Amino acid sequence: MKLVEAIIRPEKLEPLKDAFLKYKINGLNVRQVLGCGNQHGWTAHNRGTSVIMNMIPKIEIKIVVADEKVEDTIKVIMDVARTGEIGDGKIFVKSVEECIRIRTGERGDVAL
Amino acid sequence: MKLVEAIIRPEKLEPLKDAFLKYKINGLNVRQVLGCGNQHGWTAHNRGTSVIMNMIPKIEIKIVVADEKVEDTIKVIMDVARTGEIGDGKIFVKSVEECIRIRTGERGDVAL
Amino acid sequence: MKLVEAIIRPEKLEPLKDAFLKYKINGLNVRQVLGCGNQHGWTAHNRGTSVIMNMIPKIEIKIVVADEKVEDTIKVIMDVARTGEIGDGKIFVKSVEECIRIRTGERGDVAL
Amino acid sequence: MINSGDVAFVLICTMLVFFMTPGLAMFYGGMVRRKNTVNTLMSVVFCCGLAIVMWFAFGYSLAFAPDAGGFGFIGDLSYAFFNNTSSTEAGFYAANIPSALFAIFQLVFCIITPAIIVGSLSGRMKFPAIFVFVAFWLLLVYYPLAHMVWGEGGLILGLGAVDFAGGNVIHISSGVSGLVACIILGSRKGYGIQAYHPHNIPLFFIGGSILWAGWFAFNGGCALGANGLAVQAVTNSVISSGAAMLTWMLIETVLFKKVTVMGAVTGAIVGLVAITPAAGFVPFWSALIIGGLVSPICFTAMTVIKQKFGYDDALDAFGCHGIGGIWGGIATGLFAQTAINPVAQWNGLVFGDTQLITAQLMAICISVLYSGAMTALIMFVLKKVMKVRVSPEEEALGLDISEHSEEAYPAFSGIDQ
Amino acid sequence: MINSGDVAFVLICTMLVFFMTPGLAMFYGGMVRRKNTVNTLMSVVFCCGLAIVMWFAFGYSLAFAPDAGGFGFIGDLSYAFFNNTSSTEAGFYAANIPSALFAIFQLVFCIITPAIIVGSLSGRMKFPAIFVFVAFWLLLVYYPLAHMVWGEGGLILGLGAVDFAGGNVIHISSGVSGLVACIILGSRKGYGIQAYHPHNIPLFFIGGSILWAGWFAFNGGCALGANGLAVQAVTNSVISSGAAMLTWMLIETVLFKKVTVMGAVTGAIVGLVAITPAAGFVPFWSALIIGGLVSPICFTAMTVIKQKFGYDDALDAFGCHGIGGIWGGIATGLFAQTAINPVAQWNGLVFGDTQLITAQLMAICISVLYSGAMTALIMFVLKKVMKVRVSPEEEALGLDISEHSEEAYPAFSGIDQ
Amino acid sequence: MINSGDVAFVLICTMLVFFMTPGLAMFYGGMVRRKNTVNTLMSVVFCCGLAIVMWFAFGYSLAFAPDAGGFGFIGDLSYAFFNNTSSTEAGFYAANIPSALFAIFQLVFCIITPAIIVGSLSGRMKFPAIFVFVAFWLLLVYYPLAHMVWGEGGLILGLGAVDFAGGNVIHISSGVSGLVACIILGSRKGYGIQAYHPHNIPLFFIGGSILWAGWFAFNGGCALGANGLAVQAVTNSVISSGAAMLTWMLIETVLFKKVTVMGAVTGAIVGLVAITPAAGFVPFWSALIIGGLVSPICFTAMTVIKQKFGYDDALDAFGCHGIGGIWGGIATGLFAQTAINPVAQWNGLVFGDTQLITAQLMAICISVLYSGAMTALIMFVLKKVMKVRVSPEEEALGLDISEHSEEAYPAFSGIDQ
Ligand SMILES: Nc1ncnc2c1ncn2[C@@H]1O[C@H](COP(=O)(O)OP(=O)(O)O)[C@@H](O)[C@H]1O
Ligand SMILES: Nc1ncnc2c1ncn2[C@@H]1O[C@H](COP(=O)(O)OP(=O)(O)O)[C@@H](O)[C@H]1O
Ligand SMILES: Nc1ncnc2c1ncn2[C@@H]1O[C@H](COP(=O)(O)OP(=O)(O)O)[C@@H](O)[C@H]1O
Repeated sequence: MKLVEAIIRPEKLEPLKDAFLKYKINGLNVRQVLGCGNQHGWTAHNRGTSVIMNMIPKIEIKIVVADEKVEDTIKVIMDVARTGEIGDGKIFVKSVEECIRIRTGERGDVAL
Repeated sequence: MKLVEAIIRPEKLEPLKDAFLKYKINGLNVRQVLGCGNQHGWTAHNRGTSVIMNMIPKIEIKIVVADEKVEDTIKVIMDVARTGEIGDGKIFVKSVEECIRIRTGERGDVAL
Repeated sequence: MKLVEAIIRPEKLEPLKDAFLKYKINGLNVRQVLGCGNQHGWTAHNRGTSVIMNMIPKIEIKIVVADEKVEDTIKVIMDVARTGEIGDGKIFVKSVEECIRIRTGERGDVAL
Repeated sequence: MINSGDVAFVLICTMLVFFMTPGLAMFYGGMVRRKNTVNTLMSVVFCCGLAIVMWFAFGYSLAFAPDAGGFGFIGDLSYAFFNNTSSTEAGFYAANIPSALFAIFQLVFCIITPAIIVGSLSGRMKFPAIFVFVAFWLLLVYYPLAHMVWGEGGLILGLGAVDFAGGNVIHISSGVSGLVACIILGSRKGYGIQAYHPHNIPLFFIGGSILWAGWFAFNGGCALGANGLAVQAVTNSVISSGAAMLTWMLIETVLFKKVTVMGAVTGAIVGLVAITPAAGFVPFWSALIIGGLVSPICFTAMTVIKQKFGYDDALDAFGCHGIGGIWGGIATGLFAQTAINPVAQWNGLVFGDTQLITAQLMAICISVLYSGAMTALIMFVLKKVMKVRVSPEEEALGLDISEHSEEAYPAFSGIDQ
Repeated sequence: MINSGDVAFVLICTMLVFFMTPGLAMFYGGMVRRKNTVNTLMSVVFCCGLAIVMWFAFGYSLAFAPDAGGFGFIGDLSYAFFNNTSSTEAGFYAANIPSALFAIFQLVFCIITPAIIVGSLSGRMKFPAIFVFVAFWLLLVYYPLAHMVWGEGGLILGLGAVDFAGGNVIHISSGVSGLVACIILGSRKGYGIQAYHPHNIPLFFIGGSILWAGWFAFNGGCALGANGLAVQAVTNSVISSGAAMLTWMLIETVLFKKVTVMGAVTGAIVGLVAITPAAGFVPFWSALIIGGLVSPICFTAMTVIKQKFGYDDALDAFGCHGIGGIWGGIATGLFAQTAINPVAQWNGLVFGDTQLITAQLMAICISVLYSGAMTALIMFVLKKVMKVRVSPEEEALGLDISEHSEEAYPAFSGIDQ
Repeated sequence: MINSGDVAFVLICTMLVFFMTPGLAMFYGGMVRRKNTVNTLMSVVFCCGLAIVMWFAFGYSLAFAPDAGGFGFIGDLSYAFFNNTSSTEAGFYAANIPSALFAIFQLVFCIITPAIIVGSLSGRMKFPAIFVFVAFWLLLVYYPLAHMVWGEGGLILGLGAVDFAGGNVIHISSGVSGLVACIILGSRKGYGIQAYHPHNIPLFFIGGSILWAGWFAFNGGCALGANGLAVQAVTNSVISSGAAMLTWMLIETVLFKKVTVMGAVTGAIVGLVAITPAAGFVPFWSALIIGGLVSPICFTAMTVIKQKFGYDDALDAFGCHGIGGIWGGIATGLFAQTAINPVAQWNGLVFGDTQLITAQLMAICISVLYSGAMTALIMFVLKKVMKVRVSPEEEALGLDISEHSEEAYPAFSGIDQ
């Protein structure tokens, strides 16, 4: 089992959810994070003072999938979340040792 | 060392904290996430229009424990957080390579 | 590649960001979490009733770095975030199998 | 004679006092956990709808129409649907404003009273039960009490007791009812063990501010004209609220070395509660005393007494309004001066007369007993006929979703769905 | 004769009604997604600045100066820059208040009207386009319409139709304009498939409360004096809003078994919309009917009709104000009584006269057609000369950043930067 | 002669102006970082309690009682505890309202003035120090200045300078005191390097709206009656605020191609500041100029000047109130007309008289110097006797927890504990 963790632009969540639906990837969870990388934020104007928002709101998605679905999942994310501009985000893949469905106690890939 | 990461119903956090206290599991951190899985949310009524909240607020708990305590921790979570209804959530176990207590610089299991 | 995950005091984020800038660690993301450990919160007064805030707001930082930069990163965090008082937080190191830059599709260390 | 200055004043006061009920909703709403926010707003604000329609249909008549039967207990139905109520001619209660204006001015008081009670019941009562409770409470407690205290031929009026802007009818009745109802309803899950953190202090603050400013219209408007009495009432209210805020801050400083917004604003509010019955009867200097003392009194009630008896008066409707109102009623008996307002037949105790304080104590007792007993009755019957309390699961989940399928901040996370 | 009571009343009403426009901004702002909050606040509140300056420079004159040309369509420029407008002497429209007071009282109505339209256009229109739209809308729709309905020698006034506080000029015109503009603008991305969750119900609630309380000043103030008519108007407004809130709650209970804050407050608001044209003409009992029926009418419009035709009236400016205003105009034709207000030349239909209802229907038709046609014209020209709609990327990103580079809650996460 | 219209007007204005202080707390509270929210609310709102009690005890007397010693500097104690102040009889300052009403109307001005200063000190001053600072500031700056400008036999009054609603006493004094105090206090940590993002724009917006609407009562009420002067003042205030909002938006458009809510609302507020001293003296058309120019003036102060000198006027109390108030005082000297208000002994400069502008400049200088010097004195003494500034750790942690042990949104995360 792998955890696919993607940091994406907030406005890409909606299309991504739709894409996942099509590809039958249906378990995921998301949260808001602030991120910085190459993208240095946009300029806000605060009563005349220009200030840079240098941590930018991003969405972090976590999807745990069976090993064989990892590349598909990555592909879906790449297709939808890419704009080609700095700030598109990253995908990180980590290994997950065990998954348990609380409702039933099932373990392993069936629990996803 | 393992990271036990559980996605649970928000209303289960309070009883879970009490249970952990009893079992002397005292280091943890939590945050709010939105999740979707088999549970498709509840219906809200918005000036007459029914809309489905299809991402549901959940709580994500992270607990890093020594290897031998993993099963106990899972058990506590299963006992408290299970309602038997769809939406109870998942537990994921991942391996952690190192843990450092910032205050003292201690490493390994003693730092937990 | 490793993920360095640090739980720190909220007021330490600003100095830490500055420190990272100096050390040219420039990709990271942060979020707010509530944590408990040895520190049991501070006392709030609520219309005369003293209540303990026993989950305390903390900031969780995630930085994915190449293997050889892990110790440097830890050092920077330790230097900046330590106050010596209970509640300074923890650093967890986990292994990351793959990293992909969404914008370009690059993989591995270059994508960081 | 109807005159435009008085009409302007009472009309505007009506608007400002009306605004207090949503203000109370915010005040309460900010203090509850996030998951009960919508339920709290709703439980307060629906009173606007219900109390208006009931008042128009029969409530006003039961409270202010000529006495039915001569017991001084309830009015007859001659004013139902605002019959014999005119927007151009004066009525029995005030010669200088039209009777319809008197009717809607009294209405805004009737709206906020049951809304106060809701604070005691927060976080565990089913919304339909609250709805039915308020309907019957208005019918069985508010209208009779208003008639007894203010109505033509009313019982308590006959005692010689005075109540300028509703200490008995509004604050004591709602506070005591809140206490009784919350005991019968039972505590929230985990009460006494857990901390209930407020979720939004600025929202609480906005509500508290609306209450504070609106209260000047509340007390001032009860002069039913833009006259010296109104000035007296507003001035007293200003002084009392300021003094009470300072003493609350003093208590917090002494006990905790820190002052809180929640404390300071609560102080101002109890200062206003206390001055309510007294505002148009007492001299300025006494407002300083009334306000200065109400904070320690209410603080004690909300900490020591509540803890000791273990009832779960969630947002302190009893601690603020019940206790503060009783102190205000007593203070009126201490400091009232017939020279300020000849409606008071005797001076207060500090000026040597004992009749007024006796009458005040009797009026308070009647109010406490009557509203307490009737509330108990309503709650017991309600428990028999409908589900009054949410299930433990619903309580844990939060009443916003369980009772209203509506969250307070659905898209606040910035995550669109 | 100018008298201080009337001046006091109208001045204070001016202040309270002015407060309604920011209130509307909050009402709307709470209902949108977090990423469009600032844009929504801004789109409403800039109307204060623009409408004030335009009104002072020429708007007041075009609306209320003596008829230019005698067609009853627009005023001349004799009141431009408040010429011939005095803070001490009465003018043509009211003998009891100074003409400058009349001018600013009318101004606050002129401010809120375009602000209402913005609710239909939420979440997709470029801010500069909104700015230009409002400027031309005031010029081409509001001033002429105000002149026709209220101005000296106005066309619609000549029909014998009545409109107490702006059913035609304010609610129908803004609602219909919102509908037409939102159709021409096109729907938000994903409309019909996606749910648009509000981001802050307490903010919506604060705004709704300000509207509710302010509306009493809105309708009452239109009596232009602290007199019986003002009392009549306020009393009717109270009753209608209460009744409408209850029936909206009833609908929700029947359909969903749950009531929501958003529903209950919306109910109160449409109750106020409906009573607006009628407030100073109808008897109290009819307010119960007017308010009681407006909720099912508007509810149907906002669900069945909107869904059927598929237009994206985002925050229901048409559903609330357009439909509610039309119902109010008709209801005035049904229930008005000359005995209450002799400005109405005939009684309403339920009292046997047919002339008034005919005049009302004609007035409504003129308002609908005129404002609809002019809005379409403005929008079409605007589309030719400037970018009216944001790009899909900007829409997805949110208009706060794309149009204003300003977030609503930049540091709310508690993470300092 | 006391008349109900004037009493109604001034009483209601008192209530609305009182509401401005909590409004200011929200305005400021929304602009600070989340971790300083409670501290900001508290630092503003405690002024209500403290200023009320001090005013009642001796402040009113020092400001408005007959001159003590004949220097025109301070009043005597004959009005202490509202002695010789009646709720039914008129006093020296107004023949048409009771003296107690005059006293509480003046009080609400005295409440908001120190609260404005707090904006300059945000985020780094210990709360006990703020408390003591405000107490002494009222005693040493406000009461004397009010006496000099408005009091019977006051010094500045004697110069022939005019100040309709408090340009000198309120805005200049608070703005300059803010500047001086913030320089002595020192900048916030990281000032100049770091961005301080506001945490809640809607809260800022709610506060700004309350200020805007309340300001009409602020300026209008200073006519002390519902008369032509009140109408003049309110009309001017409306025009000036609208114009200033538009020019601020223009500046932002030119410089950044985007307009912000924070900018637009700030524009309206400085427009109100500028018109404050002028409102009852100048013709309508000049309000357009006064408001239109104040935005570029204050904008420059808040960007160029502040940056150049590097002082940390956190929420721009000096930039808005100090600078805006000075411009308003000068503008009064330019545009005042004796025909509008005979209290002005000469016309303004644009009408050819030079005496008024000279007097205005002198009055401004005295206000600036006096309040600046006294504030410096208070701050220096304070620094000697108590801890004035929080430690760097406390500053980083946030003053909500360090000073009040109270968070603004403890349970907002939805995570119950
Ligand atoms: N090394 C990293 N560790 C953790 N998160 C990162 C890292 N690098 C980037 N991110 C996250 O990815 C987001 C996008 O990265 P950025 O460098 O701005 O864009 P791009 O990858 O397109 O160059 C950042 O805002 C941050 O949240
Ligand atoms: N594959 C997954 N990856 C990440 N999170 C998941 C996954 N599947 C489920 N979740 C999380 O668990 C929650 C509960 O899952 P759900 O399928 O609704 O319930 P159940 O496990 O009882 O069938 C979801 O809301 C989501 O947050
Ligand atoms: N075992 C653990 N798993 C996950 N998070 C932990 C764990 N132990 C501590 N933490 C996090 O670290 C924070 C600081 O820990 P604490 O024990 O209070 O301080 P210290 O490490 O200085 O003794 C906690 O608030 C919590 O968020």
